[in-house]
Amino acid sequence: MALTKEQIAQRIARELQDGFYVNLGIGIPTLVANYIPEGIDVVLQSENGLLGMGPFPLEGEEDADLINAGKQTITTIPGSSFFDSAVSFGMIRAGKVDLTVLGAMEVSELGDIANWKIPGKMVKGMGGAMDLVASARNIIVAMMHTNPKGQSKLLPACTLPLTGVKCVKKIVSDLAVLDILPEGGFLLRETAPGVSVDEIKQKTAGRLLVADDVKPMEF
Amino acid sequence: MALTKEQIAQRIARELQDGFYVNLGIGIPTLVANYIPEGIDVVLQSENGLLGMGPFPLEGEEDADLINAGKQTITTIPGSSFFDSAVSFGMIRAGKVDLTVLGAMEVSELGDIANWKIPGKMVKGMGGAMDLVASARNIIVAMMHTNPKGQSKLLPACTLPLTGVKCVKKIVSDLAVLDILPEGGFLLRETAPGVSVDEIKQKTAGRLLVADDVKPMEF
Amino acid sequence: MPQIESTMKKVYKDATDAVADINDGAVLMLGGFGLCGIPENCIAALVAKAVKDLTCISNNAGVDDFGIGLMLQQKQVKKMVSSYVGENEEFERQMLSGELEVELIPQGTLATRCMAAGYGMPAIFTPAGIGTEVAAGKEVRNFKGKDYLLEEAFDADFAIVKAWKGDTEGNLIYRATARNFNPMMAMAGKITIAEVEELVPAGSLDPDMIHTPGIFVHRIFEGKNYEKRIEQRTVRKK
Amino acid sequence: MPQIESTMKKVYKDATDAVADINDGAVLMLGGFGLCGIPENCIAALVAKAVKDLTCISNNAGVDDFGIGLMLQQKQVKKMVSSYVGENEEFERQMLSGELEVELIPQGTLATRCMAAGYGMPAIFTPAGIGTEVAAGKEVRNFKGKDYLLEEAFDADFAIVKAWKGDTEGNLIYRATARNFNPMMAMAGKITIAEVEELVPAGSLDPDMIHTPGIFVHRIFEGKNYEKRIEQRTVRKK
Repeated sequence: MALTKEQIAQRIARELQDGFYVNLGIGIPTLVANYIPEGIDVVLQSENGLLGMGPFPLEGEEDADLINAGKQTITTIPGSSFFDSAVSFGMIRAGKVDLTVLGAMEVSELGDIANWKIPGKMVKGMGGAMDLVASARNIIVAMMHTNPKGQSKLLPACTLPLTGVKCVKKIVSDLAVLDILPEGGFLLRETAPGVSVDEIKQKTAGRLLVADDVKPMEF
Repeated sequence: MALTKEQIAQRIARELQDGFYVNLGIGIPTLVANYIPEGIDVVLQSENGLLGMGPFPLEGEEDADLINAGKQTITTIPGSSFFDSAVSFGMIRAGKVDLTVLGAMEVSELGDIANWKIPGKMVKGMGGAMDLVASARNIIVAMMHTNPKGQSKLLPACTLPLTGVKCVKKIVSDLAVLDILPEGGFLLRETAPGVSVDEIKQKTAGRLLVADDVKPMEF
Repeated sequence: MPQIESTMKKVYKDATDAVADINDGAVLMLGGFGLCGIPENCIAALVAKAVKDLTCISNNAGVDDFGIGLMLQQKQVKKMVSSYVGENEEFERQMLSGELEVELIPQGTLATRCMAAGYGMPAIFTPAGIGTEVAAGKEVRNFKGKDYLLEEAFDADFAIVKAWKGDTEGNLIYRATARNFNPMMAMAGKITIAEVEELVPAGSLDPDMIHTPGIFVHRIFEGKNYEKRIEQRTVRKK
Repeated sequence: MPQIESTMKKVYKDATDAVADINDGAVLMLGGFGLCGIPENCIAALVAKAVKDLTCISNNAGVDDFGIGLMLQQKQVKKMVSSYVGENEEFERQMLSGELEVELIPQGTLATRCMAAGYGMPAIFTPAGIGTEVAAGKEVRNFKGKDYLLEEAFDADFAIVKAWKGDTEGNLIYRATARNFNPMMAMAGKITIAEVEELVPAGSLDPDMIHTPGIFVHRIFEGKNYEKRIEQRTVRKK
């Protein structure tokens, strides 16, 4: 059975390592913060100028000066720091952020990603996504394996305007966990509970390889 | 009679305008701070990271963390700010400093300046001088007109390794105030008390023009 | 050295006074991220002044009835240079009709092109946008095996920023994530106008804790009636 | 989102502990301007460790018996990259004898090449040195009528900085002009070691007032016995 968005977030949270600085994009990636494993300390970076993002504020304690990159009211934690947008993208560009999690419309078997623009639709802008994908040392994409029409979003090459090239290292979709190989290709490592390798093969348009030790996802 | 170093500083101080941000180099330029005219407010920039440099501290009140670019203990004034060296040279490079005063070994009639290196002698380094001369909007050089052997230091072209090219706008020497013309040449504007135009002509190796309204210096 | 008491003449009465010489066709930088840390007073004054054909460099374009959205409603903006322009119907209408020119720039590139201007650097290199349509027509250069785009510093006539506290010398302190683009823009403006929630005498702020040194700020005034609207009010229960 | 209590494992016992893996041939950045804001404890530990063939990127080279001068006395430095190396006889002797390689760089270029590394920018443009021997062999590029040199970001193995206060997350606050090169170097190190006069628990420092966010700092310890020697004691009479 395909994962829920919450479950995708939960599975991604297992990739967190103690001491990681992590940037979580809008949407499913934001949910990852809800599943940080016991004993793992991570610091969340918000690219609008905060390290050490805390939970949403209690009702009545919202602070208009304190928001995240999704413009939501948030809080700080002990050890937080504020800085300007240039420093924020400086730390991103210099590879100081250990892990970036973001959503995608399409990912190619080379690790290209498209997630900002659909021709013919109102374009809202790339925000910080292009900076993040161009510089992050480690990018995990959280996405649905197929679009609502059932067409694969894991492609030989992206059809939509790109956000970045050869940058995605791992995908956690509602059906599978896949690595993207340095030489290209989706390597199937884990299947969602009750989802067969065959189903994933069928729903992956790009070149799919199956790991020798492919196994069901654990949470 | 040739000016003393104090008098050179005093004459340069008359170039200060209200609201100026000023960087004063080591040596004679530092003395300019002693002669800031009544009613003129300037803010002194020290390139090691301070705007609003105050006087030397009272005895016993020295602070090892608070020095100027000459490594002297100093103080702050109300409105001072500290910043890092990158911001400091950022404001210099972006032309935010209104006036830079520095010493020179040689200046050419094109406005080139040499003040950091004598071949064959121990080279201590250029410090911030190259950054300052390359970026300052307005540079006044405080210098002796001749070297101890009586040879002119205002030359057709510098003989020493350059600090910067086509940057000096004005010279206040012990003998004269001279502008450097955009097309090249020293334009004599003021003579030191008791110093003749002829003496200045004789002691200026570079092309010298005499202003129609050349006059004795005022202090 | 004598005691130097500087009293720079930077303090303006209000926003109307501070933006008085911003004329049609000006290129403006406007601080803020979303509606957080935006110069509310100056935007209101620019709307009242009805200045037109503005180019606005700002990470976002406000919402329909707040922030830069207020200037869009009055059709004062010729061109927006932003990274994200989501929540604004009038913006969308003007863009689709061709009334409004829009240049979308990666957020880090936007920040760094402001920074470059403030630091007197004519251009910077960034990998953001390599291999995408953002790279079209731009110089690509490889350093140590990685490709970078050459991106030029912005050149704005006025930078308009919002700070929390400021002093009469123009020193600024920002609060929380309302800092965002304000410090780089403050450094980058040929003329920088700062509105602050609290204007204090020189000497009131700790020199170690100043985010923007006064040399970068040409005009400062104490703003009033800050609405500080929240775009996405998200809370948790006790 | 749950409350996240981060307790990063960055706190080291002392300088000896923090520099334990700095080996012969390492490229170091060392903060400070003159003797102001230098990492005294780490320098002492490097002298005790007798590590050799170091490349030191530091604005100055200390004096004969303090600062980097102590490492020079022990002939631990292969190359100095500095803007000004005045007050040091042993330095002069080693340089003239050819034992010590010296690269002199304009101070702003030095600062900005550190900054570039911290911001992930491979190179920057600066007009400093145009038309001088500093420009030899370097690319010159004209932007809007002005010439600039292309200068590459530094690439240091370790950045060693000194701050006033720091917390267990690695956040740093500097004091007065002891800030100088420390913040850029802290951002630039592949491994950044910070010594602080006072180490406090995370949460003790105001998040608005942090000069170096902890993400840039890998190791931190509370230094001891700071001498803070004054190079030019200048005073005025009451």
